[in-house]
Amino acid sequence: MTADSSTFLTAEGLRLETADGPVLDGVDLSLTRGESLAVVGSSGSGKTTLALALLGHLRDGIRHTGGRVRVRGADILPHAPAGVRGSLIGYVGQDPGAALNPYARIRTTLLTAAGRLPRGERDTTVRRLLERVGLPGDTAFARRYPHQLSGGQQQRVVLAAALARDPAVLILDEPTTALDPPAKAGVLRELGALRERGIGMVWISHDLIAVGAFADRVIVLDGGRIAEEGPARRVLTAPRSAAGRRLVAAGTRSTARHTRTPPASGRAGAPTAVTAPDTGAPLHGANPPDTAAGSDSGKTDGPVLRASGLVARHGSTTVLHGVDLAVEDGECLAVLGVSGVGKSTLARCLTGLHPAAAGTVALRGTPLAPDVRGRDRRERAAVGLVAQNPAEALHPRQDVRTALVRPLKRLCGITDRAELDRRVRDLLESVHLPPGFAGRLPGELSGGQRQRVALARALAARPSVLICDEATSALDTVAQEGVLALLAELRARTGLAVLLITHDARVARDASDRLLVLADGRVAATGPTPVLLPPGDSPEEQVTRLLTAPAGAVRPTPYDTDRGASLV
Amino acid sequence: MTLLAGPVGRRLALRVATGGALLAVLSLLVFVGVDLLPGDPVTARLGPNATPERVAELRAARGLDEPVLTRYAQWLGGLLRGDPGTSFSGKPVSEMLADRVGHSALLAGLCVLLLVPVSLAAGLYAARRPGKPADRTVSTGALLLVSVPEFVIASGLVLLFAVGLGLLPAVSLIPAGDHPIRHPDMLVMPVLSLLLVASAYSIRVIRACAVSVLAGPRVEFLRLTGVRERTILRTAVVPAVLPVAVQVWLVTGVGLVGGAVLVERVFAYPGVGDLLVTAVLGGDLPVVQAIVMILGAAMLLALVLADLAVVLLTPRLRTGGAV
Amino acid sequence: GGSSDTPGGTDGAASDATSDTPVEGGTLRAVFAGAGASESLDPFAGTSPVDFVRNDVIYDSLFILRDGAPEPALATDAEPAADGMSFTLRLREGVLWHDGSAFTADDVAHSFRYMSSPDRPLPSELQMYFDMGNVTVEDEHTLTVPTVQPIGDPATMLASFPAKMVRSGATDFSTENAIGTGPYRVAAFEAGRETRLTRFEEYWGGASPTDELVFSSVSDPQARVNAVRTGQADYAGDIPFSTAKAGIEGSDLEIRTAGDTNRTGFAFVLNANRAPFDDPKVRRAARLAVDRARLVETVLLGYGEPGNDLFCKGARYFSEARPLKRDLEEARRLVKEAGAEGAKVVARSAEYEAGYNDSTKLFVQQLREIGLDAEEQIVSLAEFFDPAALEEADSVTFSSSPLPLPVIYGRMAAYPSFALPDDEFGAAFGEAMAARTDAERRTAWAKAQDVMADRGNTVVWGVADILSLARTNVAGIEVRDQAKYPYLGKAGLA
Amino acid sequence: MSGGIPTAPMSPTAPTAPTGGIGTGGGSGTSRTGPRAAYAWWGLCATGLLLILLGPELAPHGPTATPGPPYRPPAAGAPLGTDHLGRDVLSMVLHGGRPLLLTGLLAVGIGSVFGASAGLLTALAGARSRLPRMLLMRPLDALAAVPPVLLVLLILTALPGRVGLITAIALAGTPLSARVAYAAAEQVVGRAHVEAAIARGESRCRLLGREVLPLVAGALLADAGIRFTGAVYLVAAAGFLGVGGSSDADWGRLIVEALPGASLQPLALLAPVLAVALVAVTVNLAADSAGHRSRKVLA
Ligand SMILES: Nc1ncnc2c1ncn2[C@@H]1O[C@H](COP(=O)(O)OP(=O)(O)OP(=O)(O)O)[C@@H](O)[C@H]1O
Ligand SMILES: Nc1ncnc2c1ncn2[C@@H]1O[C@H](COP(=O)(O)OP(=O)(O)OP(=O)(O)O)[C@@H](O)[C@H]1O
Ligand SMILES: [Mg+2]
Ligand SMILES: [Mg+2]
Repeated sequence: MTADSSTFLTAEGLRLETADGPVLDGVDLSLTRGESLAVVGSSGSGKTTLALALLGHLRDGIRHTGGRVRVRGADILPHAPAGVRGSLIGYVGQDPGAALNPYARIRTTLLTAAGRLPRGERDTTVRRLLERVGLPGDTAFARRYPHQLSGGQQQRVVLAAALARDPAVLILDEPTTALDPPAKAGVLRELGALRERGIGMVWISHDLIAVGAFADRVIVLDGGRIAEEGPARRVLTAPRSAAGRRLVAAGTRSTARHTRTPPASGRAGAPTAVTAPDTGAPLHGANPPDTAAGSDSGKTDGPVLRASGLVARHGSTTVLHGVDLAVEDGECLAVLGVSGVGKSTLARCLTGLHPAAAGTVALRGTPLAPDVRGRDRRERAAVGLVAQNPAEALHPRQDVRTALVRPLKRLCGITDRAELDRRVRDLLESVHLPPGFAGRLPGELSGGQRQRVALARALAARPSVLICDEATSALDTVAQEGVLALLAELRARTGLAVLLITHDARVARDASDRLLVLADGRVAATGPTPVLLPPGDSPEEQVTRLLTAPAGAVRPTPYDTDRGASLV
Repeated sequence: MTLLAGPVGRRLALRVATGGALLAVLSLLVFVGVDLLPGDPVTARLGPNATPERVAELRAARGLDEPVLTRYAQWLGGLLRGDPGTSFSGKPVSEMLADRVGHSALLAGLCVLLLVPVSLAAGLYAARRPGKPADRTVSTGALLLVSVPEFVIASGLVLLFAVGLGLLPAVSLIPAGDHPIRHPDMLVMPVLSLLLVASAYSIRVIRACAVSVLAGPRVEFLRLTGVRERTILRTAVVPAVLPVAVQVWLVTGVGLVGGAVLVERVFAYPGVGDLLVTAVLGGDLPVVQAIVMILGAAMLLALVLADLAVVLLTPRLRTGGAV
Repeated sequence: GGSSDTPGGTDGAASDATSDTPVEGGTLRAVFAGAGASESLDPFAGTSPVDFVRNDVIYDSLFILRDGAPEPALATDAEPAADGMSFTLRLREGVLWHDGSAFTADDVAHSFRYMSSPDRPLPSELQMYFDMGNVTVEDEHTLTVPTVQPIGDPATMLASFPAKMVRSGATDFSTENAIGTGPYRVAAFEAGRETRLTRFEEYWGGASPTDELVFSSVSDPQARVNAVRTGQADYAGDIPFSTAKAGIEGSDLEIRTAGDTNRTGFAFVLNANRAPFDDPKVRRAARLAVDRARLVETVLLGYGEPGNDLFCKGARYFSEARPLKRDLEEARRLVKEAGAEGAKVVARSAEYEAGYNDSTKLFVQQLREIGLDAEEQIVSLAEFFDPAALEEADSVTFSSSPLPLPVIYGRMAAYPSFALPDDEFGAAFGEAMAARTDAERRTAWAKAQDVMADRGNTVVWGVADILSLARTNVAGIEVRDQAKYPYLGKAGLA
Repeated sequence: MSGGIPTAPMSPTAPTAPTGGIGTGGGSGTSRTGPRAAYAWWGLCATGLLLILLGPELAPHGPTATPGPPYRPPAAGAPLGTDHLGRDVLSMVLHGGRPLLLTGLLAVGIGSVFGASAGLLTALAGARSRLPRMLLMRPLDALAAVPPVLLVLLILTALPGRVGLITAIALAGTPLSARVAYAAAEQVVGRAHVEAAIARGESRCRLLGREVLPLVAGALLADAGIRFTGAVYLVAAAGFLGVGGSSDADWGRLIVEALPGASLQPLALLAPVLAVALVAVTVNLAADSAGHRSRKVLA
């Protein structure tokens, strides 16, 4: 593929290898000015590696063994000349939480990205940039530090920083994963405007719908090779490669609804699990579950996890003002809310990582200590959390095996080496990772792989309730489908209750039994998913409507009342 | 944002309060501890010139045969009234310490003033090239400097600059009635000797912290977004290094106030370190007790400041965020 | 004229007293070891060289020592009563204080009371001999001083101990109130740093040549050397042997010695009150065992000579005897004879002066060679003179300048662990103290020192030079009582 | 790291041996010294260590023997000359290494372990619990407020000998170690993986040792490494003050004692100074390379 005169960015026969083999193999790519190119592919297919290579950067452990990357005809591998990054090519990384400088206020981060500015223009620049990504432009917000932002806010700040210098090309690595639908729509609008202004884009995304609306051309990566390339419309409707077909199929198919098993009293995972045939069940197989979820002690009526009147503060600002919720065995409750509303905080309150200022959390009716340190082993094991930020959630110096073994040892008391190895293998398999990954460090994993490791870790202790804070955001459609299927299976088989925090309307609609909408730190609405998000309509629009509806517009449904629980 | 009203203010108030309590504990420890030191102040003072009867007489006269707690109470009372007692030489301790503490603080202050930029520059310079010859040179150089004792360095400086080149005075003979600050030529070599020795620790710690920050994802990201290296150092690396570095600087600085004994000796600089050792050697307990209390209070203050600095310099702590 | 005209015994070192006489005017800057912040203008408080040197030129004594003999200063005469239990002190007339008032007997009575007051940190040792609180003033220039034991030669005692005269009523010795009768008055003083002194024109002994004396306290010997070397000072007292040995380049600098009558005697004092040194044989064995030549070569770097086990070489009535020859054979025999083979010997030392610890280490090795189980006990200065510990020690390292014999033997007698329990010695010592004529004193001291030489408990292995570094034009420096604290009242630049 | 994990052959990217982890570590600019260089380096260290430990056996003269006149320049019998007492400088240097190294390493090791644990524990407890702060850091503050010289004096009085010396040096170093550890850990403890470990109920030991320590090891090792030289001179100071504990031939003592005669016999000063410097550089660089693995990730 030869570049014509308008070609801005090219990769020719790019080959990058790790000690274990190639990550990218013979990748050719070119981008003309103002063009929008989407890169899709399953998790671990080399998208982030490619994006970094286009910036002239190789992660540690990755070697450049062939081909070249050029910007305006000049080689940028192995060393990018000064002035390429930032001003010519802007970058939005996959993991904003790990990228923002914790010592710099938002304002400083943006001004640093914007380069030299006259003193008088700085305030207006900061405000303009923040507003462009849908964040409040007031000074108070600009003076915040990254840790004072929610995941979605962080991501938008990173985006704002990339826009600051009006680069010729933007490289976006999953820029909207942490955004709620309205925010996402806003960002996409902003990006669309940029495109109008002739700014080229390389866009890495799992979100095929957004890709379809946005990209001129799509490249499908598979195992480090280009599986197919073509106009967006054609690739997304009639993919020719197997990889493309898989992705598109998973992305457009409405995930099979995994309704919860009837909440018959006394029904629980335990008998099912114990009596389950020892065959294909990778997770809760031969071993009788050794946590509260499986024991018969707690098999009483009522929700497995209930929170009432939760109040949570960050410093002096109150984020949650009295939240009530309940999840039942085998149920999946999706929590929706705009970015920054307090979903992560709620998750942390439930797990005891952020002790609530008021209110109680009860596990099967037994109140839990607000601080996780005050909970006993059973209680800790019973509530699992997949944190929002997979990069930070894994210890950078511990390999995957250690990450998985620890909860097994600590919370399940397994010490036998062979048994541990077997469980680790099973866990990896259940999240669709090859067993060989056990020896890897987090730095050697792709974003989606990290997220799956984090999920596997949370599942290791066989919790009764699993809280997933955006646990599928970094996953491609195929992997996402796999994970949701796994959760569904666990729910059905072991009675696992799932609290699914997500921005992905489709996931919320297809995977959950019930919805809970947070607004202004309170529960704005709750009810069965089919009621709140009836099938048919575009789920995105429905969620947007839900989130932007005035508080109280959505009433609790009979479903709640008939359970005798007043949830609002 | 008024810092003092927020979490920082609360922390500070608490810290100052515990600092005061610690000072009280320290005073007891110091008084009793120093009292238990071997040797008898009276015989140490009288040397071989005194007969045992005179020693006994003198002990009684100085109240040394009273129980230690009684003497502690008296001493503490005096201290609170601003009177740290009388030296065994007969001079009021306050008079003996008056200038010397300031002189030593001046030396230490100047040293820290230079230490901050020097150690930051050298530490960051080395950290940006980990494992490269430049890093090895800085590290090894710093290590060599720290492993040569300060009096050897000081003597070397004297040989070079005073005896050899005649550029600077060999000895800090500060005229009576003058403050050392009026004689900068006499401060150069003492400060330089202290700096050479003290900087190694800061350089090494700063380098170690900076290396890890520079290798982290945040710096990688900043680099990818085209932020200049200088800006990265300023906005991401230095702030991450500062909380640790401030500890080292403050503690080193206060340590130098009483710990620069040998440098003070070599230059005959009228500081408190020399006085401390002389007093320890001579068994002049009231002086030892007073100096240790002053240095202790200074150190506790420095530690409070260092703690405060960590809070102020770590946004997560400053804003009172979650753990 | 100076006392120490004898040329220094060591090659390459000039004598302190040069033939040049200082010229009128100028400033003489001298550095001495100081005591830091505890230095004081109180003439009875100071303990460091710079205190002694400074206070020597601000204040005067009643008598001074010259060649070991008392010489009248503020007093003209001290005449003992017939029973020796008091003496009459006659004062010089026409002496003025720095503030212009006249010096009288009241000043002396006050000075005596003040220096011996029990509240003082260092009450004067003179009260071991004189009843200083009960002085009677006979008239303006005459006093009667009672004594506590018969004293035949009060003038020597008054000259030997620091007994400076201060003004009647003086108790505060701040810069403004430090008023003496000496050749210099205080212009500025900062403890541990510097004293500036200006000439007192009405000095009774004739005004001094130099306009201004500047004394600086510098504890580190090498720093003192550096100060002179780089021109910050003209004279540095008490410099290390190693500096002298290495030599100092520069044509206008010279290393001086205080002369061989002003050397410091280095010794090990054996504890004659406990085994094994309670046996005269073992004491003698130790004296035979000590390798004087080696110690002089190593510890003194050759700046000095072997000692004959008697203190105060150079003092009046000192017995010149040949040092014992090293004889290990004989020493071992004596040890065996005394049944002290393998006896434990603890040699206590602290670096009270340079060379204490080194000499102790060598001594211990030498004692081991004659079959004693010797070991050094090196402690801190503060512990060194702890009486209980001293009584437990078998040997204590010690040194003395050539003090008058009554002083040194009086001191040793007062310290149980230093005293020699020997009747013959005790009797001779008492005689010497009470003797009223020179001849009597001479015989009594000879007797006492014979006992010491025969079965004494001091192993004075060497006498060490006292070195100073001076610009060649520094002149008029005198030694009065101790060479480490020279008298600079007549010094100046030639 | 990954030893004993069954690695399925189907794995497309099978993990390599632990060296792979090290090799890929080290940040963007870290040197990639090959294993050969590393072995050579460790070999050199080991040889040096052996030499120091065997020194007293190799020395031609005993530590108290005075075979020559003082300050003799190098000659056939004494290749480095003699010192102020006429002792053979070479022998003294050989004798002085072992006690010093053992005292120094032990004292620094104890002090750093203690200090670092205190600092890390406190950081881990965070703002939630004041207890560790009160029980660990505040007493250490009080300890820091006592000048090291006095501390050495006091402890050696109560506990004479080498044990006292080691205790004193360890205690003198602990407060700053604790603070450095605390300040470094303070930047790390908020990370999600530490929270996850807390939520799992990991023991404190494990939290400290596995979750936090590897991320702050660089600073801690730099701290401990430098502290070692401090220990050398604290030993010397103890000797200078006349309190026991140090042996005759500690390098620090040798240096202090050689200074006055440095112009007569510079080798008596230079030899121990060089020895200290060599050991200090080696110890520190060894600490660096030990910390190499862990310091690449902190932020
Ligand atoms: N440490 C903190 N200090 C102050 N404010 C904070 C802190 N952490 C979070 N916040 C604020 O609290 C609010 C809730 O944050 P939280 O992370 O719970 O949001 P979220 O609903 O998870 O958002 P997202 O969907 O973007 O992840 C946000 O407005 C955020 O800015
Ligand atoms: N530093 C590294 N060392 C070794 N292997 C690595 C390293 N970085 C990435 N890999 C591997 O290379 C492959 C591609 O990773 P990359 O991050 O490019 O994937 P990705 O397509 O961005 O996936 P995701 O959608 O999950 O983010 C993955 O299998 C990953 O495990
Ligand atoms: Mg990726
Ligand atoms: Mg969140």
